[in-house]
Amino acid sequence: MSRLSDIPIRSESRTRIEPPPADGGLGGGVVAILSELVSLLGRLVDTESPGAIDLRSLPMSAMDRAALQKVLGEGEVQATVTAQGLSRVRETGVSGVWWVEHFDQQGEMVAELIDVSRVPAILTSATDEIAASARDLRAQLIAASPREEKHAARQ
Amino acid sequence: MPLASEELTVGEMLLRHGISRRGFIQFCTATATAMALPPWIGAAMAEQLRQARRPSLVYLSFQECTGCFESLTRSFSPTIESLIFNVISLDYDDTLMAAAGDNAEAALAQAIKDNFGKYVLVIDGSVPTGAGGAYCASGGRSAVDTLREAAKGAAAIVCVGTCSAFGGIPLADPNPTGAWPVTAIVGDKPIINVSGCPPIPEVITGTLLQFVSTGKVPDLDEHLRPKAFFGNTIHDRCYRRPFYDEGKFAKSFDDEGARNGWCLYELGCKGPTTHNACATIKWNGGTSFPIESGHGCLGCSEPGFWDKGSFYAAQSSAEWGKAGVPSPRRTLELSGAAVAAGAVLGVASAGISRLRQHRSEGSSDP
Amino acid sequence: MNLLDFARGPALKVAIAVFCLGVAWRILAFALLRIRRDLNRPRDSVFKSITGGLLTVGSRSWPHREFIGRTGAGEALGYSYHIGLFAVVLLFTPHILFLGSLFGITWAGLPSSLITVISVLTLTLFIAVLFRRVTNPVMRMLSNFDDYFSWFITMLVMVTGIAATAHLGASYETLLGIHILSVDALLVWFPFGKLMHAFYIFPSRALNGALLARKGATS
Amino acid sequence: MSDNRPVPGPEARLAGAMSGFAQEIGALSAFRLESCIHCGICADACHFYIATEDPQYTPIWKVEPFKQAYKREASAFAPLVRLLGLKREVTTDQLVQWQHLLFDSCNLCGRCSLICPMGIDVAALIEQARHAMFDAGLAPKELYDKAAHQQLTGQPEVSAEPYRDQLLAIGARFNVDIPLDKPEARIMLCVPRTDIEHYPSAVASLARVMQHLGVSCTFRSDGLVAENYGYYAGGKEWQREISRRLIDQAIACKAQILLVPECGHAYAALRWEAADLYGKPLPFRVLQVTEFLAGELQAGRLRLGKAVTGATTFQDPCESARKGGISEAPRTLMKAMGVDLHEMKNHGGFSFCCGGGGGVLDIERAAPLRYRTMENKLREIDDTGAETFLTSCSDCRRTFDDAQAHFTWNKTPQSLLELVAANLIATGQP
Repeated sequence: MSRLSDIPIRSESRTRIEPPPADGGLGGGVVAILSELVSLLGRLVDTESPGAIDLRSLPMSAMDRAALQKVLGEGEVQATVTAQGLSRVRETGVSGVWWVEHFDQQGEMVAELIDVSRVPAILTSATDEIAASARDLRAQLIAASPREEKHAARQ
Repeated sequence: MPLASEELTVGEMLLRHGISRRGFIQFCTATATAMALPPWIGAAMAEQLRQARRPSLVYLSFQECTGCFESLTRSFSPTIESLIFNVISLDYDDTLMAAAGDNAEAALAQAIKDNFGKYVLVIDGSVPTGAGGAYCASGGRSAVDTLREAAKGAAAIVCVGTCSAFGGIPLADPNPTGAWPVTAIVGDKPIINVSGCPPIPEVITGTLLQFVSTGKVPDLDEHLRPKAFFGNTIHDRCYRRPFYDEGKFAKSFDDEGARNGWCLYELGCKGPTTHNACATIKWNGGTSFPIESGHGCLGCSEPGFWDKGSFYAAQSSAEWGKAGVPSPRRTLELSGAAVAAGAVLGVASAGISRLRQHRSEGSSDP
Repeated sequence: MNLLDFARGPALKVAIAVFCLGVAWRILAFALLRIRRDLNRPRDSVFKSITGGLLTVGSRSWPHREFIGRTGAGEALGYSYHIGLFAVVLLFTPHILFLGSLFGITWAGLPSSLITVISVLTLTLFIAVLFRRVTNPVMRMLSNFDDYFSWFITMLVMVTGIAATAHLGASYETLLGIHILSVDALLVWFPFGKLMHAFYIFPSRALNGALLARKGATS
Repeated sequence: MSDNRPVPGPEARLAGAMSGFAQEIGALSAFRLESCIHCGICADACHFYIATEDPQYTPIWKVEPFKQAYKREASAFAPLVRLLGLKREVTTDQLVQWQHLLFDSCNLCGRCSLICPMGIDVAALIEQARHAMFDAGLAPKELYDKAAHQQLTGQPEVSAEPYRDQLLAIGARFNVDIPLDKPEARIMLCVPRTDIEHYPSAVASLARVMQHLGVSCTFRSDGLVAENYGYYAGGKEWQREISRRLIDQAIACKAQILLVPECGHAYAALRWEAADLYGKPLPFRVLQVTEFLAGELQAGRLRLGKAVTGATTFQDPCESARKGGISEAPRTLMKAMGVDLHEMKNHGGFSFCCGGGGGVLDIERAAPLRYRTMENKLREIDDTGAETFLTSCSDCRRTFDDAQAHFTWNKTPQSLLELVAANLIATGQP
C-alpha cells in the first residue's frame, strides 16, 4: 500500500518564469514593474493619488526580485509597525517608492507591496486618532497638575 | 458584549478591542491580496470601513447542516474571523447568541426594527415550503414566514451555501420538503449567492467585506454569484490542466496516473462546468482543494449538482441512464426499438413502391 | 434542467432514436425493392467476384493512376477533412468517454492540445471544401439543398465544439449545451440527407466492384 | 428532334419515361442513385467533359431527372416528397433536353464507373435511363429506326441484296469456304453487318481462320447480324427480340459456342445482357473472337507467324475491354505475332473511347461534338509514334475511318482478326 507521503503534492505556478538574460540586463518581469512604477509616480505627481503593486500576484523569480531591489536601491527611511502583525516599510532609492512587507502574528508573510505615495498610509496617523489622543492627553494633564495648572489648562 | 448595535463607527469599535488603525490596514491589505483584489483597495477599504457605521448583520439559518457556518467559523485564520465579527455587529445568530427562546425572538425583532432597511440578511440553508413550511419552523413560525419578514428590512441578502442559493441537497430529487432557494421566495431585494457546499471561508468573508465596505453589490454572474470568485471554472485555473492538455488521465483512483497527479477527467471530475475559486484560493488557508487531494471536483457550487448524474461518470457522458449514466444495454434497448420501428416503415415504403411498380415480372433492369 | 442537461438528456435520446429509425427506414426501403438475379454466366468463380469487390473498396479510396492528375487534389481535400473530423470525434478524450458511456468500450485518445490544432485545421479544410463546391462549375451545377445543409450541420457541430473548448462567447455550460444540441440536430438530419453515404460508401464499392469483377471488367 | 414517326403527346411521353424508369427501378439501381454525393469527380473521367469543360456533360448529371423521379416515386420518403413537393415533377422539355445528354454525348463507354469514389456504376444507370427515354419515344431517330427495322427484319437497314447472298459472294471473292446453315455445328458464327457492307475482308478473315482451325462451325442466315440496335436505342423489348434471333439459331444448330465477331456492343448485349432478357441462362457459351483465338493459341491449336507491322498501337474497344473484361486476349495474339506494340497513354481498361460507340456514330446531329471529343484520342494515337493502328471492333473502325476523312488523319484502322488471318501457320509446318 502506498503511504500518504508518497502522493506528490506539487503546486508549481503554471506560468513559466523566464530566467533573467545572461548579460545582466533586466528580466521582462522587472521591466514591466518598473514601467508601471513610472506611470504610478507620474499619476502621484499629477493627481496626488497614491498607487501600489502587489508583488505576490506577479510571477517573480528570486533573481527578478534581487534585480528589482538593486534598481530601486535603498532610501533613508526604515520603519517597522507592530500592530495586528508586523510590517516593515523601507523607502527605496526612488523617492515616492516604498517597499512594504506585512507579516501575521505567526511571522508568515501575508502581503508584499511596492507603495507609491508621499508616505505609506500605514505610517501616518489619522486625524480622528490624533483628536482622540489629544483629548486623552489633556485629561491626563488635568488629573496630574495641582489646582492652578488646572485653571491655566482650561484656557 | 451588548448585542444591540450602538452608534459606534467601526473605527471606534476596533479601538475598543485594541485594534489600531494600522492593525486594521494590515488586515485589509492581507485580505485584499488573498482575494486577488487590486492592492490599493486594502488601504482604501480600511479607511472607508473605519468611518462607516458598523453595519448590522442578521444571520438566519433554515434547513441547513451548519456546514457553511462551520466553514466560516472554522476558517483557518482566526484573526480574520474575529475581526469580521468586530467589524460587523452580528445582531442575530441563533447558533452563536447566548439568548434563547423568547429572548432570541425578541432580539431578532429588535434587531430588525433598530436597523430597518440597513442590515445585511445572511441566509444559510434552503427554505422548505412543503406542508405549509412546517418542515422548518422555530418559535412556531415557519422558515418561509421568518424569511419574508426579515427580508422586508434587509439592505441586501447574502445566501451562503448552495442550499440557500440553489436549494442544495434538500431540493435534490425527490425534494420531499418542497425546498426552495431564497431567490424563489424573495424577489425585490438584491441577492448575492455565495454557493458551494460549503463555500470557501475566504469567499464568504471576502464577499461580506466587499459588500459592507463598498455598500454596493459586486459584479454577479447569471446565477447571482460574485464574479470575483465564481468568474472562472475550476478547469481553467486547475494546476493539473497541463496534464489534461497532454492527454495524461488517471484511469482509477490508485493507478500510476493518480499517483502522478494526472488529470481526473476520466474519474468524473466536474471541473469544466463548475465555477468557483477552489483552484486559486484553495481550502484550509491555501493548503489544498479536492482535485489536489486526488478526488474529482463534484461541482458543488452549481445548481442541482446532486442530480447531474454520477460524480464518477465522465463529464461528457450522456445523461439519460439510471444514476445519470447510460450503459450499453440502455443504448441497445433504445436503438434496437428505433431500428425495429424504422424497419417497419422501411418495409412499408418498399411495399408501397413495389405496389406502384409495374407487374412486369422478369424485368431485366437491375 | 438547463440547456446542457436537456441537450445531453432527452434531446440526445430522441436524436439517437430518430437516427436509428431513419437509417433503418431508408436502407430497407430501397433494399427490399426488386432484386434481379444476373442470369449471365460469370467470367470467373464467385470467390473471384467477391475478392474483386473487396479490392475495389480499397482501390476506390484513391484515384487510379490515370485519373490522379485531374482528381487527386479534389479527393485529397475531401479525404483530409474526413480524417480530421474522425480524429477529433474518435480520439478526443471527452468524446471517447461520451461514446464509452453509450457503448461501454473506451480506447486511447490523442492529447487535447493536439486535438485543438487538428480541429482548427479541419475547420479551415471545411471552409475550403465549401469554397470548392461553390466555385467548381461541375459541383456548383450538381449541388442542391441537401449538399449545402449537410455541410452546414456538420460545420455547426465543428464550430460549436471549438467554441466550447475555447470558452468563446457564453459560459462553458451553454456552449457545451449548444454543441451537443447541434450534434442532436446532425443525428436527426442524418438519415434524410447525403450523410447517409457514410453507410453506403463501403457496401456500394463492394457491390459494384463485385458486379464488375463478375464480368472480369476493370474496376 | 424526333420527327414524323408516331410520337405520343408530351404527357404520354412523360408518363412513359417515368413509368419506364422510376417504376421499374430495382434495389441495385436505387442503391446507386442513393449513393451519389454530388462530388462531380465522374466528369473528370468523361472525354466529352474533358474536351468541352462543359459541366452539363458530367456523367451523373445525365441521370438527374431520373434521380428526381426516384425520390418522388420509389425512395423511402417518396410519399412525403410527393406530399411536400420536395422534388419537382420531371417536365417534358427537361426530358427532351436530356436526349442530347443521354444519347448524343454518351458512348456508354463506362469510364465514369471507374472513377466514382462511391463505386457507383454510372454507365449502368445511364443505360437504364436510355430504356426510359425509349419508352417515352425520345430515342434519336437514327437509332430508333435501325432498332425497329432490325427487330422486324433482322437487319438494321435495307441492304442492296440479302446479307446471306452478300456473305456467299464474299466467300467466292476471297475463295474461302463459308459454312452456311449447317444443321449442326460446335460453333455458331455471326458478323457485324458493318463488315459485310464496308469491310468484307474481315468477314473473309473470320471464315479463313475458322477454316484453318478446322473447327465445326456455321453461319445461320436467320441469325447473321451481330449488332443490336435495341441496345443502342434503349429499347429493351427490341433488344430482347434481336438477341433472341441469334439465341434461337444457336439452339437450332445445337452450338456449344456462339462466337461474337469484332464488335464491342454485340459482345456486351450477348455476353452480359442476353440471358436476363431471354429469361434463363443461355444453353451455350458466348465468346468474342479474340478471346476464342487467344484460347486456341494457348491450347496450341493455333500457330501464328511473325507479322511485319512496324510500330503498332491498339485501340481497346470499351464494351469488350473495360466493360467486358477482354484486354489480355488481343495482346496475347499480338505478342504471338511479334507485333511491336506501343501502348497509348490511356490503354486497356482505362483507354478513352473512340467516340463513336453507344450509337453516337449513327446520330447525325452529334457529329460536331464527336469530332471535337475525338481530337484527344487521335493525339494519343499519334503520340505513340505507331504507324499501324489496330482495333477489334467494327464500330471503332468505322468511327476512325470517318475521322480520317474529317481530320485528313494519316492513319487507317486495321482489324486484328485480319492480321491474324494473314499470319496463320499450319500446325504441321515449321
